[in-house]
Amino acid sequence: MDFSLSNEQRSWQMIARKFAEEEIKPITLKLDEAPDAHGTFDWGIVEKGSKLGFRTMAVAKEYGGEGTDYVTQALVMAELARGDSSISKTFSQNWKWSHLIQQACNEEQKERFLRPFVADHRFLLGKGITEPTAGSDNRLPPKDAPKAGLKLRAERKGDEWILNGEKCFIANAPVGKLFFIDARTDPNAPLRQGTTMFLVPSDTPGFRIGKVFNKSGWRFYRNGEMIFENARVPHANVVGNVNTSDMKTAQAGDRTGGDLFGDLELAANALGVCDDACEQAMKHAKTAKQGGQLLIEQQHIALKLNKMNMLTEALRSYVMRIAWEHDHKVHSANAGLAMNFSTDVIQEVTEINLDIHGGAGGSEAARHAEKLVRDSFIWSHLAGDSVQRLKVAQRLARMTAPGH
Amino acid sequence: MDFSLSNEQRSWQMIARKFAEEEIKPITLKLDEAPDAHGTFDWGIVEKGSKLGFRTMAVAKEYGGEGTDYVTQALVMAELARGDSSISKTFSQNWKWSHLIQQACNEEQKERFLRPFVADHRFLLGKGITEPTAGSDNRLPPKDAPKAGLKLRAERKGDEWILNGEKCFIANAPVGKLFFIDARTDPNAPLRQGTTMFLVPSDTPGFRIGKVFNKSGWRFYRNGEMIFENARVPHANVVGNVNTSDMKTAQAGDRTGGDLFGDLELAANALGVCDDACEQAMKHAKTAKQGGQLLIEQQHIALKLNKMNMLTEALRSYVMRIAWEHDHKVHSANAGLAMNFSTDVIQEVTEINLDIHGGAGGSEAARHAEKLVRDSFIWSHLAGDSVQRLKVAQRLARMTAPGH
Amino acid sequence: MYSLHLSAEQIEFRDTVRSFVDDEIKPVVLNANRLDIGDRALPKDVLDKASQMGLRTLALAEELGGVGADALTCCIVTEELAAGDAGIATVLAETSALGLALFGAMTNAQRDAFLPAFLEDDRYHLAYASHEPDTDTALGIDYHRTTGTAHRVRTKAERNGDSFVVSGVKDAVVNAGVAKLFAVEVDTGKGIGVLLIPAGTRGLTVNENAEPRWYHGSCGEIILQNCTVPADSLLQGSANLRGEPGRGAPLAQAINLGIGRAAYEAALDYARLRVQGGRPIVEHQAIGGKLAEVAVRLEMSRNAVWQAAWASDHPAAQADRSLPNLPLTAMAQVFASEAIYRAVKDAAECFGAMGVMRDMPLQKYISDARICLYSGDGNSDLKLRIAEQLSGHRRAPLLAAE
Amino acid sequence: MYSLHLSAEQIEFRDTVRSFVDDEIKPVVLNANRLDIGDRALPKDVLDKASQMGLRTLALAEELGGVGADALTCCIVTEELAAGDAGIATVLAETSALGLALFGAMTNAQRDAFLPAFLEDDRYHLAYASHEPDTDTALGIDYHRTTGTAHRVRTKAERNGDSFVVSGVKDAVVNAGVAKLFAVEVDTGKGIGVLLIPAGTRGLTVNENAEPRWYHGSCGEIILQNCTVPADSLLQGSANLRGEPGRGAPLAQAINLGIGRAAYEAALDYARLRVQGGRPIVEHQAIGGKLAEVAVRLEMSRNAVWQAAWASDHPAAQADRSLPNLPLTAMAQVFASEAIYRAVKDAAECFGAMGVMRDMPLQKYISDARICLYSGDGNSDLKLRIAEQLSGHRRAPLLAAE
Repeated sequence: MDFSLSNEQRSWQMIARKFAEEEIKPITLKLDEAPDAHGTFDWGIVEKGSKLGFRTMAVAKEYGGEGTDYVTQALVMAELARGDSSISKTFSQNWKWSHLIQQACNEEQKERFLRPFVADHRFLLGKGITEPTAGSDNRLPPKDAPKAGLKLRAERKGDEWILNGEKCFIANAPVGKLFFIDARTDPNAPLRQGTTMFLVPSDTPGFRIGKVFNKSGWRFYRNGEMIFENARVPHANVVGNVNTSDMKTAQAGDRTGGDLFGDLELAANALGVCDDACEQAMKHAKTAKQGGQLLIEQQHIALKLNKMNMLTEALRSYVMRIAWEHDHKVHSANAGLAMNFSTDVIQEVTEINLDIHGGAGGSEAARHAEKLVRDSFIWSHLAGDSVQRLKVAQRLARMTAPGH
Repeated sequence: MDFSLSNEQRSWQMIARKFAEEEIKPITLKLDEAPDAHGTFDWGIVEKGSKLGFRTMAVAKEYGGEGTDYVTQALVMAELARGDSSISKTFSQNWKWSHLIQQACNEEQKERFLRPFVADHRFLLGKGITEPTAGSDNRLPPKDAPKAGLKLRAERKGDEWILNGEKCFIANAPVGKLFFIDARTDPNAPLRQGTTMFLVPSDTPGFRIGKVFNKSGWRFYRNGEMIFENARVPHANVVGNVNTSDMKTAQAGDRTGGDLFGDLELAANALGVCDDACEQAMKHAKTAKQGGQLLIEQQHIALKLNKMNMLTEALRSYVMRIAWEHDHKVHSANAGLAMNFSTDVIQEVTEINLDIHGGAGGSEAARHAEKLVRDSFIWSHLAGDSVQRLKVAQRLARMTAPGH
Repeated sequence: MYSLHLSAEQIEFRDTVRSFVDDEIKPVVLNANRLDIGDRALPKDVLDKASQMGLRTLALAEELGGVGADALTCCIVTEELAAGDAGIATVLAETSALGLALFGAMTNAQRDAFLPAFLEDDRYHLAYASHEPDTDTALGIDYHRTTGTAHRVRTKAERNGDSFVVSGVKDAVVNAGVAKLFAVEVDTGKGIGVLLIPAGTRGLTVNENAEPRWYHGSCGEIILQNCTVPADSLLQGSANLRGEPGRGAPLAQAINLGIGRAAYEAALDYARLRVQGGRPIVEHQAIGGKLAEVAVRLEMSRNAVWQAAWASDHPAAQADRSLPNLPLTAMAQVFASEAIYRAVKDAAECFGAMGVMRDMPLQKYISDARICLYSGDGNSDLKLRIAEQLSGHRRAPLLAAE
Repeated sequence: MYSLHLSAEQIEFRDTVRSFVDDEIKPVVLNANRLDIGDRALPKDVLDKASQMGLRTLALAEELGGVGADALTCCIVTEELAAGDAGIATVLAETSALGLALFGAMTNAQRDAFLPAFLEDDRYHLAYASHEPDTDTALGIDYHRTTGTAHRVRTKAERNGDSFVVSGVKDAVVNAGVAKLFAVEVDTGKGIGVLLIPAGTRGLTVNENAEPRWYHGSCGEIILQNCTVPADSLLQGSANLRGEPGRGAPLAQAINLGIGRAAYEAALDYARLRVQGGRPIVEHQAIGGKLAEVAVRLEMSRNAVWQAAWASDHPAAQADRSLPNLPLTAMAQVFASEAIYRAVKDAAECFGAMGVMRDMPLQKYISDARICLYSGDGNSDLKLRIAEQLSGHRRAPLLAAE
C-alpha cells in the first residue's frame, strides 16, 4: 500500500496545476459566457497545452508521445479540470483515442496516423458512435431487438468502403482531424456481429460536419453532427476485422484502456472540478461575512464544507485506486463504479458550493460557482444515467460467481 | 502509488477472514437475538481471537504484541466486521487504548499494564469520558461555557487521588480489566486545562460498574455505567501531567493514533459490514426469484446492487488511503472525513440490502440483513452526528490557510 | 370548495384519542419491557377501552351500528393511536376498515349471523386472509409486460352439498391472533371468492408464531384442513375487498405518521431540555436545522396521507380534475414511508447513545418505521405501479391486487 | 369541512390559462433563442394579452376593479403560466400580489391618484423596493440569539415642506424594468415607511442590467437621488407589506411547480415516444421508476404550495388547530424548491445529451428551477426560521422580514 507519487508523476501534476492556474483559469469564465457555441473555443489554449504534452500524454514514447501511466494521466486530468473541466476533456479525449489506436490498429495504421497526430498541435481525435435513433442501444444492445443500434451503413466497393448516414452528439466533431467511426457492415446481423470500425480523416470526400451543438455546460468542448454522403474510406482504414465491432473492448478484453480509460477519465475530471469547488467554497466561507460574522462560523456552513470535502476526498481515493488498477491490469467493475460515483459527487459538491455562494449573484465567484454546476450536469448522461449504471451492474454480476 | 498488500498484510487479512467465516458467522445471529444484554456476549470467541492475536494487534512486538501497521489493522478490522461488527469492535477497542498506552504512558506504566494485558486472553481495555450531563461538551468544549464538560471529580490525597462521580455509556465497562478515566482535577478551569487522565483497574476500591446497557445494535459490544465512590487511584496511575487532559491528542499532536485510530477504526469496521451486505445482496439477487425470474434480471434490483457496491468500493479506497496516511504520519482531516463518510455509506448500504431482501422476513438471511441495519445505526452517534461532523469541519478549516 | 378546515367532530375525535393515548396507552407501553422490539404482547385491556370508545367500529356505517367515520377521520384517529403504540393502532385500524368492507358486502342473512356479536363483543376483531406462502404479485417482472405471474389463489373451497370444504394455507394475515372472524380468499372452482369463517371453526388453525415476524400488532398464519363452512358463508359480488389498487385509505402510513410524530415530539422536547455547548441543543443551528427538516417531512407526509384518504372517499374529485387521476395512496406510501423513516432516524440522532438503547423509545420508533418502510411489495414495485398509470398502461386489477 | 374539491371557477381558470399557455406562450418561448438562458427579453404582447385576461389584476379586490382571486387560485394560475414561461409568470404574479397589498393599504386619495391608470393600462406593473446592497437578514447568525443585524433601511426620505426628498439605492427589485409604480421602503426619520413613487419621477433611475442576473422576468436596481415626491405619497400603517414571515402566498414555489411540471410532461411524452432497448423507454423499469419519483415529488410539492396558499387566506384554520401553527409557506419553500430541482434534473436525464442543449427546453427548466432553489436567504436560513418557531422562539418581525 502506497499513496505517494513518483517524482515524474508529481512533476506532471505540478506542470498541469501551473498551466491551469496561469493559462486556463484566466479565460475559463469568459469562454463559458460566450453567447454562441463558436465563441466558446480557443485554439490558443489547445496549442499551449499541446506544447506541454497535454495532447499526447497517452501516446507511447516510441511514437513521440509522453507515454505516461494511468496514474499520471488521472493526476493531469484532475489538475486541468481544476482550471476548466471541458478544456481538460478536450485534451484527454485525444488520450482516449490514442489508447485505442495503439491497442486496436495495425503497425501501418499507427505509423500513418500517430505520427501526424503527434506532430500537429491542432490535431484532435474523436469517435462517432451515437446516432439520432441509436443512443443507449449501442451501449446496451437489447437481446430482444437484434437490429437495434447504429444504422450508419458501410458497403464494400473494391478497395473502398462507401459510408452513408449520420452521427450526432459527437465530441470534437467540429475541430477533429481524425475520427473512429462505427458503421453497420452487415445490416442483418446483431450490432456486435454486424459492425465495423473505420478510421475517417476529416477531409474524407463525402464526409462533412453538420450542426454544431450549443451546450449549457462544458461549453469549450465542441460537439456536432457528422454527415456521410457516399463518403469513401479506403479498406486500409478498417480497424481490426470486418464485422467485429467495438474493438476497444472486444479484441483485447478490458485491457485496451478504451472503455476503461473513458471511465477513469470522467471520474478524474470530476475530481478536479470538486477540488475547484471545495477551494472556492472554503475561500468564500473564510472571507464573506453575514451580519459581521464569517460564514464559516455558522454550523450550517461548516456542515456543508464538511460534506463537500468528504465526498471529494472519497472520490480522490477511488480515482487514484482505479488509475493504479489500470496500470496493473486489475480486472474489476471499479472503473465503471467510480465513474457512476463521480456523477453523484460532482453534482452534489458543485451544488453545495453554489449554495454557499448564495446562488449566482453578480460576483465572478458566484458566476463561476454556477458554471461548475452547469458543467457537472454533463455527467448525468455521460457517466451516471441509468444505462451507465445498469451496464456496470451487469459487469458486477459477471464478476461474482453464480449463486454468490 | 501502490494498492497491493505486503505478504504479511495479506496473511493477516486471510487469517481474519477465515476466523470470521468459521468462528464468528456461525454464532453472530444467535448472540444478536439473545433477549437480554447479558446473553449477547461470549468469552469463548474473545479467547479464540486473542490466541490468534486479534486482541493485541496494536501492541509493539517488544511488549509481546503483534506490532502491526495501520494498514494491517484496517484490513483485520474490516474482515472481522464482515463476520460481526461488534465482535470486531470488541477486539479493536483494545488496540485503540493500547495505542494510547504506548503513546501517553511512561515506561513504568507500560511495563505495569501492557505486560499483563498481553498475557491474559480475557484482559480488555476501555476509556471513560462521557457522563450523564457531558457528552458532546467533551468533544467540542464550548467557548462561552468554560465549566461545561465532564464533572467526575478527582482530588489529591497524599499519594492517591480520590475519585467521585459517574460515567455512562462506557464501552467494555462490564468486561474490561483496565480503564482510562478522564476526571476533573481543577473544577474552576476549562475542560482542557482542568482535566487529568488516570489509569483505573477494574478492581480499584470504591469503583464499580452500574447498569449494563441493552442496545438495539452492536449487541455483543458491552456497554455500561461506571460509579466512583471515593475510588482510590495511586498517583502513579496519572497519565502524563495533571490538568493537561486529553492526552491522546494534546501531547503528541495527532500522531498517537488515539483519536485518529478511532476514526480509522469506525470507517474500517463499516467497510467490513458493507462487504457483508454486498455479498448477501448479490447472493440473494442471484438465487431468489420473483415470478420465475431471478431478482437480478430486474433493473431496479440491478441499480440497487450497483449503488451499494459503488459506495462500498469508494469507502474501501478511502479507508485504505487513510490507513496508509496514518502509517506515514500524514496530517489531514481525512480520518475524520472518512469516519463521517462511513456513517452515510454503512447505513445506505445495509438499508439497500434489507430492501433487496424485502424486509426482515423469516429467513435467516433477511434477519441477518435487518441486524446489519440495526448495527449500522450505531454510527449515527459514534461517527456521524453533527458534532462529529462539525469537529472535522473545524479541523478542515484549520488545515487550509486563512482567507483561502 | 377547497378547504383544509377539519370538522369540529374531527378535532374533538383527535383530542379525545390524544388524551386517551396520554392517559391510558403511554403509561402502559413506555416501559423497558414493552419498548423491547422483541415484545409482541398486546395490552388487551387497553384495546377493550379503545373499543368501548368506538375505535373498533370507527369506519362501520352508522346504520349498522358503527361510528361511520370517513377515511380522513380514520387516518387522524389512527395516527393518534400509533403515536402511542403502533401495535394497538394496527389492530384497531384493521378491524375498523374490514368492518366497513365486510359488513357492507354481506347479505342480510350474513349480517344477522355476524353483526350482533361483532357489535357486542369488545374483543371481536376481524382479519382478511389473502396472501399465501411463496406467492408474489411480482409487478417488477410484470412491468409493462403481459407475461408474468397472476395473483394465484391455491386455497381450494370445494362445494359439498350445502357447505364448502376449505383447504389451504394463508400467511401474513393481519389480526390473525385476535380475530374472531376471518374473511378468506378461496378458489371455489367457479372463480375467486371470499368465505366468512369464524375463529374456532373445526379445521381452522391459527399459528401466531409463524415467520415473518415483521409486523405491528398481531399477524400470523392460518391453516385450513377440510374446514367445513355453510355454503351461504360466501360473500356476494367482487372478491376484491381492498378497492382499486393504490387508492384505498392509507391507514398503514397513518400509523407511520403516528410513529414519526412520537419520535419528533420526543426529540423536540429533549432538544429543548438537554444543554450542551452552553445552551439547549435546539439552539444550535445543526440540531435546529435537523428538527426543521424532520417537521417538514412529517407535515408533507401528513398532507399526502390526508389527501389520499379524502380522495378515497371522493372519487368525484378525480373525475372533475380537482385531483390528478393517479394512485394517490400508493404515492403517499412511497413518499411517507421514506420521509418518515429518515425523520425518525434524524430524531433519534438527537439523543446520542440513548437513541439506540432498548429501554428507550427511539430505537422502537426506528424499528416501527422500518417495518412501515419495508412492507408489502416494497416501494420499488409501488413506483412501477405508479409509472404504469402515468404512462396510461392498464392491467387486469388482480394482477396488481395489493 | 375538509375538501380538496376545486371550485368550478378555479378549474375553469386553470383550463383557460392552460390553453392560453399552449396557444399563445409556448409558440413564442419554445424556440432556440428564447430557450437560451442568456435571453432576458419579455414578450410584451403576450403580457398584454395576459393582462387583458385579468391576470395582472388577479388578486386585486373585486370592489377595486380586480378579479379578487384568492391565494389558492393565484397559485393555480401562476403554476399554469410558469409551465409556459417562468418570466411571464413572475411579472404577472408580482404585479397581482402587489396590487392586492398596495391598493388595499392606500388612502382614498392615493387610490384616486393611481388606481384608474393601473386598471386601464395593460402595461402598468408594480414593484416593491425593499432590499438594499450589502444588507442581509442574517438569520443564521441571529438564530436563537438577540444579537446580530437588524433589517436596515439606509434609503432616507427627508421631509421638506409638503414633500419627501428620497436618496438611496435598492437592488434585487422584482419588476424594476416594467413597473410604472414603485413602493419604496424608506427611513423617514420617524421610522420605516413605504413611499409610492411613479416611474419617471425625477431623481429615480432604473438600472435593468445590474447584478445579480439571477431572477425570472424583470429585476434590477433603482437609484434614488434627491427624488422628490409629495408627502401624501406615504403609505399609512404597517410598512411590512409582505405579511407575517413564512406565511404569505407561496407564489415563488407556484412558479417552480410550473417549471417542474413542464419538465415532467416533456420527459413523460419523450419517454413514451423514444424507443431504445426494443421498446419505449418508459417501459424500462429504470425510466419508469424515475418518472414515478418525479411525479410523486411534484404532487407532494403541489400539496405543500396549495396548503400554504389556502392557509394564508384562512388564519382561522391555524387558530382552530385544523392546521399546525407553523410557517407553512416557509416549509413549502424548503420542501418544494429541493424536490422540484431534483425532479427537473431527473426529467432532463431521460433526454440524454439533448438534456443539456441550449436550444432544447430541459436545460432552461433546470436553470429556472435552480434560480428558485438558490433565492432569497436560502433554505438553510429558512430551516432555522422554522426551527425557531418549532421551539417557540419569538423574534421581532423585522429581524425576520422576508
